[in-house]
Amino acid sequence: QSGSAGSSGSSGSAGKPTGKPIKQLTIGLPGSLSNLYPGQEAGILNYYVAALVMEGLVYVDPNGITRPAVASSWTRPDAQTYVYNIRPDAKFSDGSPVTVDDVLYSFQMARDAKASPGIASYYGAVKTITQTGKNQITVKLSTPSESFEWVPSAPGALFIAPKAFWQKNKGQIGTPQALLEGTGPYRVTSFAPDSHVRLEPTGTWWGGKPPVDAIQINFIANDSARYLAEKSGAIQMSFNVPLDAVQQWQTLPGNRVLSVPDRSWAGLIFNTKVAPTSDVHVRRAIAHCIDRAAVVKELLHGQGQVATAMSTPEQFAGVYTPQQASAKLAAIPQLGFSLAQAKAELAKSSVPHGFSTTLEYPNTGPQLGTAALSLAANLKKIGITLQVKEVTISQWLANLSAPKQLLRYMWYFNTTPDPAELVSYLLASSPPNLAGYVNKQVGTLLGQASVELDAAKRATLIIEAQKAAAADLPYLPLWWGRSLTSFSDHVGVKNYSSYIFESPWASNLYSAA
Amino acid sequence: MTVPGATAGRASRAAGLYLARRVAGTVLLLAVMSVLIFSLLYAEPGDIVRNLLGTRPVNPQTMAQIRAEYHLNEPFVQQYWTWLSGAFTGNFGTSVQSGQPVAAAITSRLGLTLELVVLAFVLAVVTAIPAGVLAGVRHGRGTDRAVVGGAVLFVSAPAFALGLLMLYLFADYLNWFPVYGTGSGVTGRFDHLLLPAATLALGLGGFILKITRAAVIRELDQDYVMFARARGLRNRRVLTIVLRNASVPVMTSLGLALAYLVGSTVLVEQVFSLPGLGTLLDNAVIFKDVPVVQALTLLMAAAIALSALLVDLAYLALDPRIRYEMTAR
Amino acid sequence: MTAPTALTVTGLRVRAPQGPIVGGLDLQVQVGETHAIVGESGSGKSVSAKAMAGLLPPGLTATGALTIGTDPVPLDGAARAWHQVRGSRITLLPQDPFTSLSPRHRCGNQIGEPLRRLGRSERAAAVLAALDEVGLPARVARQYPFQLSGGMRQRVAIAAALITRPDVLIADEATTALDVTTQRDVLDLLARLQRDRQMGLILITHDLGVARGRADQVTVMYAGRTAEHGPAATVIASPAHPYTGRLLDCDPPLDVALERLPTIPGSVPRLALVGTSCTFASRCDLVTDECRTQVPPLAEVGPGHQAACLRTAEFVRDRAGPEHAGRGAAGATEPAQPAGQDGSTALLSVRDLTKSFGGTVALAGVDLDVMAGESVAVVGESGSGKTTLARIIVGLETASGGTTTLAGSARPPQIVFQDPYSALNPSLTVGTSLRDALRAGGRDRSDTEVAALLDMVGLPAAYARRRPRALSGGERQRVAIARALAPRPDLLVCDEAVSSLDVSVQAQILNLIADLRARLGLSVLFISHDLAVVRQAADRVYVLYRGRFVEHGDTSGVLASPAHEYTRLLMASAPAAHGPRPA
Amino acid sequence: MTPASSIAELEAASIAGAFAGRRRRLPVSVVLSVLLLALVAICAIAPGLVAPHADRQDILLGVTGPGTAGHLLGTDDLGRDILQLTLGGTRSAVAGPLLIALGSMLFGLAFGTTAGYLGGLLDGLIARWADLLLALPAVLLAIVVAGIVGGGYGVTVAILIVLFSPSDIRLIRGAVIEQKTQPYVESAKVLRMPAWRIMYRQILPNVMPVVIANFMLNIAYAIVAMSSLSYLGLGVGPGAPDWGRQLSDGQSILASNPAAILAPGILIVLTATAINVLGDWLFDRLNERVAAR
Ligand SMILES: Nc1ncnc2c1ncn2[C@@H]1O[C@H](COP(=O)(O)OP(=O)(O)OP(=O)(O)O)[C@@H](O)[C@H]1O
Ligand SMILES: Nc1ncnc2c1ncn2[C@@H]1O[C@H](COP(=O)(O)OP(=O)(O)OP(=O)(O)O)[C@@H](O)[C@H]1O
Ligand SMILES: [Mg+2]
Ligand SMILES: [Mg+2]
Repeated sequence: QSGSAGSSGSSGSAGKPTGKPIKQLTIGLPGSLSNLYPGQEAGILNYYVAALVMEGLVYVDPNGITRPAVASSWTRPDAQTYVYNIRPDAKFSDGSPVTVDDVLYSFQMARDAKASPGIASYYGAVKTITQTGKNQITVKLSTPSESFEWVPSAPGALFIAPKAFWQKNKGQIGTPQALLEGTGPYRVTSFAPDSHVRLEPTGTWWGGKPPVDAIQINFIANDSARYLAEKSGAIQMSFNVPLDAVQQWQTLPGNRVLSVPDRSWAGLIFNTKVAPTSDVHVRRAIAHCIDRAAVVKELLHGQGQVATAMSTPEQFAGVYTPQQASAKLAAIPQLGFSLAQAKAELAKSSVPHGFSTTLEYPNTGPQLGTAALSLAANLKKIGITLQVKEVTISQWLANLSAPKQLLRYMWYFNTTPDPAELVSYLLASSPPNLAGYVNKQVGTLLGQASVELDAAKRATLIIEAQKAAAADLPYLPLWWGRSLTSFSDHVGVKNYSSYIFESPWASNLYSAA
Repeated sequence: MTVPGATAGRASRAAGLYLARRVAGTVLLLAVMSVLIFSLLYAEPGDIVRNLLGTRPVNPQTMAQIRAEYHLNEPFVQQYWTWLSGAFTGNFGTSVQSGQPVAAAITSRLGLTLELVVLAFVLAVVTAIPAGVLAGVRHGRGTDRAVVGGAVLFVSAPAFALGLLMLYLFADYLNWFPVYGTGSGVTGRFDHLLLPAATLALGLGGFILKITRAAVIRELDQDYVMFARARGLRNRRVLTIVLRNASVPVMTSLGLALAYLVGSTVLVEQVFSLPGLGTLLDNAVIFKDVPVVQALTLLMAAAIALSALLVDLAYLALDPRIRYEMTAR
Repeated sequence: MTAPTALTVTGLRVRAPQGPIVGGLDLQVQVGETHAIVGESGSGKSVSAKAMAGLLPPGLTATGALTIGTDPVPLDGAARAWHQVRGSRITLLPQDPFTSLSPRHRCGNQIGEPLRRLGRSERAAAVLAALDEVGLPARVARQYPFQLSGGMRQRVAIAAALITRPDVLIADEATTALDVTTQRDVLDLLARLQRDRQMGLILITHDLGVARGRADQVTVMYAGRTAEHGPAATVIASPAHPYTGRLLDCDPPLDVALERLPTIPGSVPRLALVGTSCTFASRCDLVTDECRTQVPPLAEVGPGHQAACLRTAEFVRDRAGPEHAGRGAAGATEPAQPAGQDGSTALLSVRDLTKSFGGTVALAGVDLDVMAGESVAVVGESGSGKTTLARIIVGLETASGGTTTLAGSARPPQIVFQDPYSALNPSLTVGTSLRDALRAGGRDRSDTEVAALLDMVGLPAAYARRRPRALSGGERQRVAIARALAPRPDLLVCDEAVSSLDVSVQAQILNLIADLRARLGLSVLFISHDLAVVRQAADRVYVLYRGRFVEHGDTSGVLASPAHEYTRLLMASAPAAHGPRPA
Repeated sequence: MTPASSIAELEAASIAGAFAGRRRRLPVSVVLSVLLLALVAICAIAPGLVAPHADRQDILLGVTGPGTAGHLLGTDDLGRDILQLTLGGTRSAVAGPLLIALGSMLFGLAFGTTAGYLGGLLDGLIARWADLLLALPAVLLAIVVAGIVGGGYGVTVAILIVLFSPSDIRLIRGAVIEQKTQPYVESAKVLRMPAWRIMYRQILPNVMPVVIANFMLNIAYAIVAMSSLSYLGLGVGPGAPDWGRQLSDGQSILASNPAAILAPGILIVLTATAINVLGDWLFDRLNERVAAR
């Protein structure tokens, strides 16, 4: 399994760099954006666009390492304190310099649930944010939180804009009436919701001039149309190539599809509070019924990795390489595909003759649906009737936090490089987690991890916590996903990795021939 | 049998009364619909807060703040009232998903959908009515069968399937049209909208054609046609007389056309990735974006009601009997 | 006749895919002459007329030779050829003024339509002249057909038909849909125009009275063939074909009430099923084997008088004999007054009945009595309120004012309507319809009761299994009467119950009603616009005019010496097959 | 009035067989439609017979193109045989539309008949209600409602019944009003038959031809509407064999197996066309019959 950046199954590779800038890059985006500000609409694609225009104090480099952005440097004097120095040469796209006031106000806006409903909850642990020097800001937390490191970044939850701009366009940021304003390499020159965004370089970015002169991002909701557009050469790059169409895209001449782990996790949530899934044998029986390797190979067309845990291998950046992380995570006990064992487990359970239940999946994740159907086909053989139901994303989300069902899907995109991001969400018992699972030992390990400053020790604690929980099987990890991006052979890309689109990624592109 | 010669004043008063009644009916219809949609959205699972936050862990304070922002903790009647009083002052609220004022979100997409629908309508009318007349005149012969066969086929094909076929055939295989986008400038726009409009027009044209043909056949069977021919009128003159009489049922079908177009445009905009009202509605429904869904359905229903009204007015112009009956009342 | 020929047709045959419809029609119309084609429904009159104008519906084909003036016109000619002929040489005026004009065009435009070549003002002038010619005011040009009465519409149609100045006009039952008085006006108009323009007029009618009063020549058609042809007066005074004779006999006289009307048993066959035989063979008293094996040729029986009958001689002899000559005298006796009519017990009494529909007053206060066992008629022109009165009496309409009282013990009255085709439920068998009626009347609904009802109206019990579709108009009307009799009513209201039947069938039904009255002591309220029918069917008559009774009394008395002007007008308008020909 | 009793014509009707005048050969299109619909009916009634393995999946097989051994039309991404899946999908593709047409017909019969016959306030209410529903964009509303409620086969069918019913109500109401003034109905009234008997025994059989023809056309429209909603993910649940579902699922594997989308697509169009052809023909025939009497 390749965990690192790289292309997979591509039919060709980009030509040699020409050294010239790319005049115009037209990109096809699936689905559509109705607002460009991730604080309002927090979709993964919104982040991709915003990453070119706005920045936080820090950013995540292609290797997953946190680096200074609008901040020139930052320190963490203790577990509950972060200190940032603002870069003196940082300028907004209109040429005005970034002031501490702007940053503080941007923080304030990010924490405001009305202005930024999509991201405000990241600031739950923050006690104060104050100016502590001419160009210095200090954040104090109420509890130690390792994961705060990524919060003041653009892929996280801070988008720095001029204070005047915030005040002028309160609640409207990101709409066509109030396009984004930031310190990034590009500014938005036009935006029509559901149609397109056009970006042009600002010339004021501290990182220099980016290699692409104009970026036109078109929203092409229909996958067939997007495919035909790529085929006709109307677009040169395309995000999120649909998994089941990957072969089709790969065989397009003059085109290549690059695949990279996207730090997403798909898994099943067992309701441990309600019978019969409160019975571990039932959970184990179900786990034995899914052939995860086959699902990844056939249903995901190999574009994924069988998940052995909740942390994705890419989130141990700086401690382990993804390969090392995969190996460590593989040590967590797993239940293999075996209908015989499944039958045996079920026989030991309170419902030896099976039962019936439903599993909902969001209409935006068809691969979840096919995997569920495959699971259902196997469950049927041991006497469990699983009805697979497709629901709208909003209904799925609603049912996710209001559990009635025995079995639910979780489909989570980690936004930070923190290995504990999903683990603490799913395993911490306060507030109650989605499985209703309580385990003291797991709680203790997670508690230690949250105050551990040493990254390596922390990583070990997080893996230990998952090991401890694995025996009880409150969640069944299915796969770690990959995202596929299609590039014309005239567009080259450097440093291609899991994190690339969360930084000002256009600076990694080059013109190829 | 003689009908009183209606004076102009009486006629216009009757027409005014009629219009007032129709408008009142339409307003009532819209009110009922808004309550219906609002209560549906209210009652169904799916939570705006959740939609905004995605799968991330929810912080209770944030949740409460957002709920308050969108008046979600108020009782149904109050929520509806908030919406209604806003709507009366022309404020349809802001989209939950985009934060954009609903009016702006709609107006920015209205143009495209309007162009698409109008183009489709024109295409359908200019092809289907002559074809329907031709089939009616050639009733029972080869031409008739071929034309009707085509119409039935188009009526039977779901718009999205037709759209996909068109996309692969004309945009990809033959490379005559662009595969996506909205184009700029008049010709660019036309180039981009022709394929989706044609998709819509085929299905719609099928309906119009069938009705035109039936109307023409029925009229051709009337005594007055025989009498006109008996007086030596040429076929073309006879046909113009027939067409005037056949126009009433055809008008009815055109009135229903908008309802058809509004429904199908949702599908066709999806297939051709057009950022029109259909796409907006589909997204808003999925996202449970109440203000947008409300405003859009009402807008579309109002448009349809308006077209029904126009059709009724057209009846008055086309059918003297209805005109006199109305003023006689 | 030395006048030039306007139209000649010889050997006209029309075929449908299923077989022949018209089997050889010969016709010669002189300039300035009126030629009537008479025949019962389905005899092929309309089809022949359409064939002569090149207007046959698709599927029908015509053969034969047609000459208009001196120019031969190919009957199966192309559409283009006909365009030279239609309008300018020959025009067909259809029957129903309610459908023959386009409902959504102004009358002026419709009339002027063939004059497209003329300028606007010239055309307008021509239209006004045409309207004036048919006696309509100029404003009609700006009106729509629905704003006009039936008579006015037919005048508009005539104006439209004649604006191209055709040499020959075929009027296919052009007055049948109109009221008697209007009918006379329109016929007068046609006669005047024909005289003025010296055109040939072919008058198609099923009414021998019209033929007698209006035509110079008459052709009697039967089942698609010519039965008899000759000068109108001759044919009607001394018919040479048994069918013509029987048809004349069936037509009820206006001056006397016959005890029993003569009828022709059986019904008209389809030409396709007749084969080589006389079409009338199945219904003829004089039929011989010879009649059944050959098609009788048209043979000269007098000057310009031909008949297609092998037995003409016998027929003419019989008719001249004493047996037939007594027809008028024998019938002159008034029908015996049925029992129970002593003038004391009013079964139904209507007092000061009024009815208005919105603004229109249909009934403006009428008083009417029907004694037990009596037959009372209400006559009046179209729109006078006859139907409204009938509907109120049977409870289909509620009166605006006044009372209708039924004698204490009487069962609710029942009604028989005009159109036999819609009178019966087309999806139920006759038996089922009758059973439903018996059940509704609270009576035993056994098969024997149904059979008894059918028997009462002279139909075999086997008809119970038939659907209305398989019955003739006369038979349907019989079933309708049987159904009305199911709850044993004391009063039967007949709203124009015989008006849409052919004379021969009409006679059968009138006889049936008379029989039922005698057998059941039934009272009948007879609504009609046909005075001759009233003469036969009613003891007393009320004359309704604009919602009021203007006259009433014994039928014989009222008709012999009408007191009211309107009654006199009605009498004068009635086209009579018998009696003196109007000037 | 003309003496309408064309006895000869009637005789022809009884002697030479009913509709002798119209005994044409069946149009080829109608014959083909009937044959196709018969096949569709077999597939719908006995899916187990024609497609016993419609839901057998073999994910290890993956998508294969047409002509693979044992899979004439190839497989979909779950390794299901497209031919079997398509045949097996017939039932849900036609059962829903059938239910919709039937449901809206029943609505029409219940409300249209009473409204038309009884008239008055009830008629006013029902007619306005039908007008109200008719003024709504049906497909759009179905999308909104099904989208909000969450789709599902039953829900979609129910919504479409409600949205289809006003046109049936109006049609039947109109036909009943037309029949109501017919002498045979008035005779029944004069005979003092109860209203329900008049409505359902006397009038109904005579409006049935129009109703049945309209029922056919409704099925065709419903097939198209259902598949459109399925395309938006609002129809039948995932995994179940269904043409509309196959169309939306099959789009993504178009390149690897075009049959996955072509087979159900063609069947939808063909079935709807066949029903339309049959419905149109029936409509003409029944109208002719009505005109002929
Ligand atoms: N288009 C047609 N196809 C087949 N048969 C037809 C057609 N038109 C008329 N007929 C038949 O031709 C015969 C003569 O019809 P026609 O209309 O000429 O009768 P008519 O004498 O005018 O009767 P009426 O007095 O009722 O008008 C009838 O039996 C009729 O059924
Ligand atoms: N349902 C109705 N609504 C409005 N006006 C009506 C209605 N029925 C009859 N009338 C009007 O009432 C008057 C009398 O009509 P009615 O039918 O009683 O006449 P009639 O003597 O039977 O005529 P006809 O000989 O033509 O049958 C007419 O002016 C008619 O237009
Ligand atoms: Mg005729
Ligand atoms: Mg009347």
